[in-house]
Parts: sequence; structure tokens; C-alpha cells
Amino acid sequence: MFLSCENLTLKYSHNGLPVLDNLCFEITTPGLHALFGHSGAGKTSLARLLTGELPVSDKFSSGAIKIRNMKTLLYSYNTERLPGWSAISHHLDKITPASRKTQKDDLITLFGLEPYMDQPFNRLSLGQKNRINLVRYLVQDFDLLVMDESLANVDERMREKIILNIKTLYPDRLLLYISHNLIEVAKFCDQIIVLRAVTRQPQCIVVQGQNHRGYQPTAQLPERTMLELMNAA
Amino acid sequence: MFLSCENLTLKYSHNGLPVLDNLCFEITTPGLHALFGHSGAGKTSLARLLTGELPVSDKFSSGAIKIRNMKTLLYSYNTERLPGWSAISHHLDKITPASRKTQKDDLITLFGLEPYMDQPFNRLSLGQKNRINLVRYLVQDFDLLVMDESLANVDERMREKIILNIKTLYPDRLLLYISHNLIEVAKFCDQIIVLRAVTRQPQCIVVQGQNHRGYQPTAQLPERTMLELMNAA
Amino acid sequence: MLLRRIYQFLIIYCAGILLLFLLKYGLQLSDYVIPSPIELWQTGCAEFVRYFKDVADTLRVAVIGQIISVIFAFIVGIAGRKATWVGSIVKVAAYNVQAYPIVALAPIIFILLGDGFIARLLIASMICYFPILLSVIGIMSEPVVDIEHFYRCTGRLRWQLEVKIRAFENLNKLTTVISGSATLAMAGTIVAEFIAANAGIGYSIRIALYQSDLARILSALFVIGITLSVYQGLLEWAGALIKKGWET
Amino acid sequence: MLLRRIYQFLIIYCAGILLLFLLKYGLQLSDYVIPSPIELWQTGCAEFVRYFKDVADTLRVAVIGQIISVIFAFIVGIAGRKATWVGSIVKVAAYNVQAYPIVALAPIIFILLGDGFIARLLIASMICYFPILLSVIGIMSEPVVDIEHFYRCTGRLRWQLEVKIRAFENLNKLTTVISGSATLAMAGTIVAEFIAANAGIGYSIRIALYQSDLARILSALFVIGITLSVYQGLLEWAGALIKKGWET
Amino acid sequence: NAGEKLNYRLKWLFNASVVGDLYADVHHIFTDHGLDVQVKAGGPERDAIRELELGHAQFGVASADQVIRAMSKGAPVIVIAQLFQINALQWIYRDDQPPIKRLSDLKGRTIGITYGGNDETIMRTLLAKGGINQKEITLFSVRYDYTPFFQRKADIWPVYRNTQGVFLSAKLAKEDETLRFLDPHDFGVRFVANSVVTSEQMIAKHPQTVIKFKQALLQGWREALNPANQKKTLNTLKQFDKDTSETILTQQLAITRTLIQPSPDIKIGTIDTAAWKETEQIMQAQGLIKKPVNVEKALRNL
Ligand SMILES: Nc1ncnc2c1ncn2[C@@H]1O[C@H](COP(=O)(O)OP(=O)(O)OP(=O)(O)O)[C@@H](O)[C@H]1O
Ligand SMILES: Nc1ncnc2c1ncn2[C@@H]1O[C@H](COP(=O)(O)OP(=O)(O)OP(=O)(O)O)[C@@H](O)[C@H]1O
Ligand SMILES: [Mg+2]
Ligand SMILES: [Mg+2]
Repeated sequence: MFLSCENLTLKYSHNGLPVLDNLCFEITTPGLHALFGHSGAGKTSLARLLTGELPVSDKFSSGAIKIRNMKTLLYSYNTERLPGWSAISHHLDKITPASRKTQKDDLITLFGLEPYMDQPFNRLSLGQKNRINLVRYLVQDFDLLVMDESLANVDERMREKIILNIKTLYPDRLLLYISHNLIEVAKFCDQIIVLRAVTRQPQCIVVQGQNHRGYQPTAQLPERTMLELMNAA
Repeated sequence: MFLSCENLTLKYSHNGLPVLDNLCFEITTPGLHALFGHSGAGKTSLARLLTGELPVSDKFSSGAIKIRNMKTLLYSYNTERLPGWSAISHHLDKITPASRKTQKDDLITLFGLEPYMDQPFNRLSLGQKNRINLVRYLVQDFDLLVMDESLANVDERMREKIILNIKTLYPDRLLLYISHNLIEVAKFCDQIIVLRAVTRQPQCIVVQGQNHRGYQPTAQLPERTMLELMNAA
Repeated sequence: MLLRRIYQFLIIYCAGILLLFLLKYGLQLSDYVIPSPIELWQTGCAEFVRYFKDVADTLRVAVIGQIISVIFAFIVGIAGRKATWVGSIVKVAAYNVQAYPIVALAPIIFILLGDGFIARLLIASMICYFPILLSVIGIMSEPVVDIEHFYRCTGRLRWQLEVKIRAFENLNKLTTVISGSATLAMAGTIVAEFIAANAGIGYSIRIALYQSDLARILSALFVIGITLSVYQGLLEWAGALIKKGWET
Repeated sequence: MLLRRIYQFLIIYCAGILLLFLLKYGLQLSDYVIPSPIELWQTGCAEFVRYFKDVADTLRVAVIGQIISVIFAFIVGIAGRKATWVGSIVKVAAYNVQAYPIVALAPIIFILLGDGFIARLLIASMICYFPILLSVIGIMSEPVVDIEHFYRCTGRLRWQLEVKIRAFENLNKLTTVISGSATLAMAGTIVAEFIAANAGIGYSIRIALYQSDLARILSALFVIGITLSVYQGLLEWAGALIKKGWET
Repeated sequence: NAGEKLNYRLKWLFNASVVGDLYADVHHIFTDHGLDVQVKAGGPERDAIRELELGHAQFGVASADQVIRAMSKGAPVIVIAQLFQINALQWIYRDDQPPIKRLSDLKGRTIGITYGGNDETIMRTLLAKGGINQKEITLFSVRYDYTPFFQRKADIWPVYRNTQGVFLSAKLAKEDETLRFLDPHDFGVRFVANSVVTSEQMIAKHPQTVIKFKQALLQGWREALNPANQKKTLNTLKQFDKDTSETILTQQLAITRTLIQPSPDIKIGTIDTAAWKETEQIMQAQGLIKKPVNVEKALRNL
């Protein structure tokens, strides 16, 4: 399992400033890693390049993305919607591979979605929408899953629970979590790729997170990591 | 300035469970207050009732909302969009009352949006979209503004800056902030209306926040408030 | 809703007739240019039942024609939604056929199909299908990214699903167009009868035209209008039901 | 794009002609039923220039007719988008007029407007406007909540803005329908000429029909098709430009 | 081959012009001849000669110009009877206008013609015969309805004498206006109208059927036009032409008689070879056919 960026550069127009400039990093271990940075830093853009949703090396982008031992790269984001013509349970059933039915049910319980499964998508609250969307990606075959603010509208307690569980359920996958929550990222993520303003070089710095693996009621805040992150960003 | 809910009850369908049940609270001071609670607790629903976007006392809702000394009640939410046919600066100019032009410019600088003003809305990053949307509400005449996760996709540093500035700029308005960020809510908000599971009575509890008014580098985490909030929710 | 449609039609029809009478008495036109109110009333009474039967007959063909049109428009619209070569040739074909006025195609149609029910149905459908097609192509060629993204990136977006998603997201527009196209199906069938048939209200109109009998034509228009208002009202009602059914 | 449209049209036209010839030689039909290739070629060559001028004349009317239709469809669509009483009566009126086949309305139109350019234009527009109207009504009656919310709750949503927002959000659908309706404008003008005029390709087709001259009709269809492909191609190109212009 | 289904495609809608055809059908004259005939209405977009070739019909009614055009393109069409001895296509004008006694009286008038129709051919022949330059008259394009004539935008308007001519006269009579007719026949222009046609193949393969058909059809016409059968005939017509009143139908029938059988010594259905040749000459003169077709080859007096 190996993911690296080499001198990745991206612009959105000919005369515009680049969004990503000469970006280099690599991730070699599975687990929950984070993509962190201020709003507009280019996290979404980078994630879409990594998963092939944006082309690398066309007229607006250059550099290389190297991927080894990974086949299915998925990108999920928080404003996705499910079709409206039937209950979310129906849509979920349709896209869950037979072998993952129990896993799906477990996730639904875990995510606190059980009472809402017979509702259509547009009747859910924002956080409920976030969660159901994430569930359907988690039951897919994937090697890399980018979660672009996938839990942005979920409350912190639920978020923590979800993150911890994902970590134990998918220890051998590469999860790339985009979030603006400093503590959460510092506490639970393994490597944290911090994207900085495009004018600074190197544009990204990798900070080691605390990578907590379970609920630790007495855990102190990961202050050192937080400080590092704040300085980096 | 006075806002109160009396025995507010809301269902979304005849045979469904109520979302709000016999809700009572009142806010009597201007400033930044919060609406807090787990995802699906009914924050959005309550906010829409308060601002008149959902009708009170029709077949699905009952109770009373009392509003005094406030005329314009606005509800803003994070997935709003600006029209796409011209740059955001253009749209902003059109909806800014003449007397607030400088205020608008100040807000834009403050919100870090200056470099993007000649972009159309759909070229912005998620957090940039959040911010520009909030700006246009802030330059309106309003007495009550609900900000429903309006900064959900903005990084924490920017968010803090924005919140602090809003507090100083609008000391005499009623701002109701919906957010899932525990620390932020505890630190900066005055009164925090905590919505709990609908099965618990009273469904809501009002917790006193720290109501910080400026950047305090040495400020401790508002741990007592956070604890209170966590216990309440 | 149904009732409202009917009395709205009556208002409009009366307004039209009134305009004609104003013109008649304003310009002092004789009864053979614009019939007198009495003549119109008498003709209307005398012919109502017969015309009503004719219109019923026409409506029957129109309904079938509309169903065919909708199916056809969806097939072509779905095939032509992609910017591929096949998609665009299907589109060009569909557009071109439409550009030929039916009167020019009629002889060819009759050569190919004889003059049965089928030829009439084909003409009616050809007139009706195009507006539906335009909407269907417009709707079908525009992705609903936020919904489709998941299915696309997990390789599950088969065309049926894509079509279903886009149709559902534009249900309102589609039902507007489909229920609106009822009028076109009716007009199409009347034209077909006008050209070819020996039954239906189109045939009666042809005879009235041939006899220069404006009173008859106006009576026929009245019966067509009222029938269509009812049909359209029913369609809208059905559309609302479907929407409700699909959305819950 | 333009070139592709043209050769796609050629492919389709040739396919159609081939089918007719297969039929001719398969059933051993005389030149009267289906003209021989030589006759078709000769007629085509002989008439091309004249038909081309006729088509140009028709196209001119069609273009004006289309513009009027678009404007009219927008006016009616915007007026009829609300579920108010006025909105729905406007809609009922617009729908009903459409249900009357143009042949039945033609005498009334001629009485009202004489049979000059205006009558022709009106008929062309009437045939063309309805499909645009259906789309416009569909699009205009569906709110774009996420964009309109701000303007609505700050009391700024005047109808012009509402219309602009909805039009922009459905720009693709609108341009599809508008550029597609070019074919209808053309067909409408031809029908009008067929009924009334003494110029234009519709008139030429009518003469060919009276004279049972399929070779002429096929030649006319060819010229119509090729002209329309070009016009349509240009419209699509313009549509793309507008979209680009509006979106940047 | 009695009982075999035969289709008979008329030229126009059911009205007084096809009364004999309808009569033969309703009063079982076809069946009495052992034929099972379905009489089908025509229309402007219909073409009996094409249907003969395609096998959609075995017999049909076509106008002489159609027959001649078809022949010029090699269609195997055969005329077995000529129904109208005098072409019903004539022009009307109001009697408050100067009467047209000579062709030169046409000068200065606005004349309606159907461009491409055979009224155009006939009118142009009349004009040529009268030595009238196109500049001396105004041509007005005729369409589906008569409004331009009603509104006096055109002075002279083409009609079918026995059908439109009758009810237009009646319509204007209500307003105290009277119509006069301009009959090209009076000026020596003979342009043959509707005739019964079949295909060469039919004659070759089923000559007996053709003969029987012709006999039955002409018997139908004779009986229909026989004043003794007037009531029966009118009832037959009324079945098919519901939109026309009995008075009008009676008048239409009377005039139809004079066009089908102008004098008792002409047998109904007689093919007027000379008139056909003249028709061909007219068409050639007008450039409607490029070379002679020798129309007499297609005329078959069985
Ligand atoms: N389609 C586009 N065209 C032009 N510029 C774009 C486009 N998409 C994004 N940008 C710009 O690129 C920069 C990076 O955007 P991106 O969405 O990657 O940021 P982000 O890190 O995901 O931000 P956020 O946390 O707010 O979502 C932003 O400044 C944005 O304005
Ligand atoms: N239109 C609707 N129809 C039916 N149920 C609804 C509808 N809108 C919301 N609900 C339900 O009402 C409850 C409260 O929803 P609401 O959107 O108010 O929650 P919220 O507190 O804003 O949550 P979040 O933080 O996730 O946005 C949820 O359980 C949701 O499923
Ligand atoms: Mg982003
Ligand atoms: Mg909410």
C-alpha cells in the first residue's frame, strides 16, 4: 500500500494562481490519515486528483501521483445525495454486496441511523444525510477512501464514535479524512498531511497524529500535535 | 428584544414521533446565542419555526412563539448558493444597502474572501461558499439571524475570527448560532439552548456559555461549560 | 381542479367568440364571413352530440398516440442524451424528421403504410412526440452530479439508473411536458384525420371547411376544447398522484 | 460540430432514399409511385437553386417566427408559472389554442389578419411556441430553493430575478429546447406557406403534391434538411457561446 | 373469383360527386355482380393510381391530369370509364360584377387559382386562348377556405360546380347575392375530370372482374341519376354526407346529372377520346408533361 505525490501542481485557469504548487508527500501505511488545512487550501482539489476525479497532467496540472497495491479509489463528500424515490434502506440494500449485509446493518446501528431507514433521503437532517452517505461508501470494496468533510454536520460525540469504529473495522485500508476539527484530527489520525498557503514551500508538511485507537476517557488533549498543526497550517 | 417558545410541538407526519415536544425557553438579551444538540435533535426545524419558514400551529405543530421588539428574522444555512451568472462581488453589491457598503468591504476582508470576489460562486471551495453566504446575510437589516451551521466547512482559526468579529460588530442583534463544535459554542456563546432527545423532558435546557469577547491567548478551555453541555445533550 | 379547468376554458372560448362577433358587427361582415350568434347557437345545438362522438373517437386515437409518443420520445431522448456519435445521429434523425411538415411526409407515409389506423397513429405521434423529446433530451443530458457521483465512481451507474435519477429529479418538468403534450396529441390526431381519415372530428372539420361553414368549425372547436380540458385535468391529477406515489 | 451535423444529415437522408429505392425495385413500382434515381437526381439538380432560394425565404420567416415564439413562450410561461388564478387561466388559454389544429384556425386567422406576412408568421409561431412553452412552464414553476431562499427571505425576490435564477439553473435544458424548436419553426412556416402563401418552400411542396411529383418533394426535403442542419448547428454553437459567456 | 375483396379508392370525400359509387355500394349492385367492393373516401393527400400499383386498391377514381402524369412516368394505369362528361371545375363570380361573355372580359379581374392544381392549368389555357397577358389580370392563390372571395379580395373563384357551387350559391343567397358561373366548356376548353381507373395487371389477370366492376358501377350511376330513384338516391347520399341539408343535396344531384350525362344520347361512362387528347395537348402545352404519352393507349372501352 503506497500513495505518493511528486511535484504535483494544479491551476484552475491559465492566468490564475496555482492551487497546488510542487506538492510532494507519501503515505505508506494503511489506516486513518488526515488532509488538513485552512478553507481554500486545496484539500478537495488534491483529493479529487488522488482519486482520479480530476486528471493529472493535462494542460492545467502536472506532476505525478503514484499508487501501488491499491485498485479501487473512492472519493466521498458531504453534499452528496441519495435518490429520492424510495427509502434510504432500499437504496442501501441495492448497493451493498451480499457479503457485507451484516456489516451494513452493524454500521447503520453504529451510526445511529436505524430509526430513519424507512425515510426518503430528503426528510433527513443534515447530519443524518452525512452519515447515510458515508455508510454506503464504507460497504464498498475499496482500497482508498477519501472522506471530504463527510462528517462535517454530525455532532462530535457521534463523530468520535464513528471514527473510532471505522479505524477498528478497516485497519488494512487507506482512509483519508478531510476535516476542519483540529482536536479530532490530532487525536485520531495517523499521519496528517497539512496543506498550507500555496505561497509557502514546501506546500505541505506531514505531521504525526496521536492515532488513538479506542475511547480513552482520561486522555489528555493532544496538545503537542495540535500546536504542531497550528504552526504548520 | 425578546424571544420565547411556549410548549412548542412539531411533527412531520401524522403518525410519526414528534421532533419537538413541548419545548419552552426564552432569550431576552441580544448577542450570540447558540442552538446545540446532536444531529437530528431538531435544531434546523426549530430555527425554521422561529423565523417563520415553517408555520406554527398548523395541523402538525402547536404551541406559541413570542417575539417582541424584533421585526426582521432571517434564517441562513450552509448549503445555500449564490446565482451563477456573475462574480460573487456583483451579487454582493446588488444586495448590500448603500449604507452598509463599507461594512460589506470590511466583512469581506475579515472573512478572507477578497482574492475570490471576481470568481463565480461555483468555483469556490466549500468553506469559501459558507463565508460568502454568511456575509450577505450580515449586511442585511435584521433583528434575529439564525446561522444554521453557517461555518461548518470553515477552518477553526477563521471561524474563531469570524465569530469574535460578529460579536463586536453586532452587539445589539440577536444571533442564533447552530454548530456542532462543542468548544466553540461553550467559549463564545452567551446562552446555549441545548436540544435533547425528544423523549426527555424538558426537551431543552439553557446552559450559560463563557461568552468570550476577544482573542484570549491564555484562555483555558471552558471545561465546566463543556461538561455541562455534554451532560445536557 | 377539473372543474376549474372547464370553466376557465369556457371563459376563454367565450372571449374568443365575443371577439369574433365584435369584429363582425364592427366591420359589418356578412353572415357568410362570420356566422351570426343565432346560427352559431343553432349549429352548436344541432351538431353537439355528433361532434362529441367524433371527438371521443379522436381522443381515443390521441391517447394511444400520446402514449406511443411518450415512449418514443423517451427511447430517442435516452439514446440521444449522450454526446457520442450514435447519440448525436439519433438526435439529428429525430430533429430532421420533425422539420418536414407532415403534409410533405404524408404521401410517403401512405406509400409505406397504407391508410389504416397505423398511418393515422403515426402522424399523430409524430406531431406529439417532438416537444416531449426536446424536454427529455434536455433533462437526460444533464447529470445530477451529487446523486450520480456515488454510482459512477463505484461503477454502478447503468443507463437505466442514470435515466431514473434524472427523470426523478425533474419529475415536475416531465409531468408538465407530458400532460401538456396531450393537446399536441389531440392536434396531431386531428391533422391526421384531416389528411387521411374518414372518421373523427378532423374529418368533420375538413368537411366544414370545404363547405365554408365557420359555425360548424366553431362548434367543433368548442367540443374539442371542452373534451381536452377534461382530459388534461385528468392527466394533471394523475401526474400529481404519481408524483405523490413516487415521492413517499 | 457544424460539419458533423451536415454529414449526419446526409447519412440519414441517404438511408431514407435508399429505403424508398429498395421498396421501388423490390415491388417493381413505376416511376410515378417512387421516382427513379435518375429522375430524382435530375430534378434535384434542376430545382436545387430555386428550392434553395425558397428555403432561404422560408427560413427567414422561420427565424423571425422562432424569435417571436421564444419571446411569447417566455411571456406566457412566466405568467403561467404561478399556481394563481391568472397563471392558470393563461396556461389554459395557451394550451387550448394549441389543441386546435392550425387548419381549423387558419380561416379565423385569415379573417382577422388578412393573409399577408403577419398571418404566416403567426401560424409559424403558433406551431413553434408550444413546445418551448411547455419547457418554460416546467422550468419556471420549480423553485431553486438553495439560491432563492436568501432573496425570498430578504424580500428581494422580484419576478425578474426569480425567472433569471431558474433560467440560469436550467440553461442547458432551455438551449436544448430553443435550438430544437428551430425545426418546429421551420415546419410551422412550411405549413403556413402550404395553407396560405404563394412563396416559400411550403408553396413549392404544395404544387409538387398537387402534381404528384415525389421527386420534387424529395428534393425539397433534401434542401430543407440541409439548411436546417446548418441553422441548427449555428444555434447550438451560439447556445454554447451564450452559456460560456453567462457562466464566466 | 367472386367474393374476392376489392378496394375502390375515390378521389374525394363522400359527397354528391360520388353518388353513383355510393349507390352501387349501398344498394348491393356490386354484390349482385358477385363483387365484394369496399368504397373508400379520397382526399387531397390520396392518390388512387399509386394505390393501384401498391396493391392497396384495385380500382380508383383519378382525374385526367393524374392519369396523364402517371402515364408519363410509366405507371401501368388504364381508364375504364369516364364519369364526368363536363368538368365540374368551374369559377364563380358575383352577379353585381360585369358578366363574362367573352374571354377578354376576364381582363382586370382578380382570379383565384390553386397553384399546381388543375384549375391553374385550365385557367391558363383559357387565358392563352383569349390572348390575355398575365399582366392584364391578377392571380390570387387559393387555399382551403373561401374567405378571400367572401371578402371580395378575389372576384373569380374556382369551385366544383355540382357541390361547392350549390352551397355557396345558397350561402350568398341568404345575403341577397347571386352567383354566376364561368364554365371553361363554354369557351371550348375541354379538360377531362374524374374517371375510373384500374391497373394493366388487373385487366390482364382478372378481365372478368374488371368488366363486372364497370357494369356494376355504371349501373349504380344510372340508377342513382334516374329521377325515378330520386328519393332512394337522396337517402343514400344522406347516409354519407350528414353535413349537407336535403335541399342542397337535391340541387347538387340535379347538377351532377347534367355533368355526368349532359344529353340523353351520351351513355354514362363514355370515354370521350377527343377530350382526352385535348387534355393531353393542354398539359403538354403547359409544360406539365415533357413528351406526348398517347393517352388513347390507356383508354379502354370494355
Ligand atoms: N472549479 C474551480 N475553478 C476555479 N477555482 C477553483 C475551482 N474549484 C476550486 N477553486 C479554487 O481553488 C482553491 C482550492 O479549492 P478547494 O475546494 O480544493 O479547497 P479546500 O481546501 O477543499 O477548501 P474547503 O475547506 O473550503 O473545502 C480555492 O481557492 C478555490 O477558490
Ligand atoms: N421534511 C421532513 N420530513 C420528515 N422528517 C423530517 C423532515 N425534516 C427533518 N425531519 C426529521 O426531524 C428530525 C430533526 O431534523 P432537523 O433537521 O431539525 O435536525 P437537526 O437538529 O438540524 O440535525 P442536524 O444537526 O443533523 O442538521 C430528524 O430526525 C429528521 O429526520
Ligand atoms: Mg473542500
Ligand atoms: Mg440541521
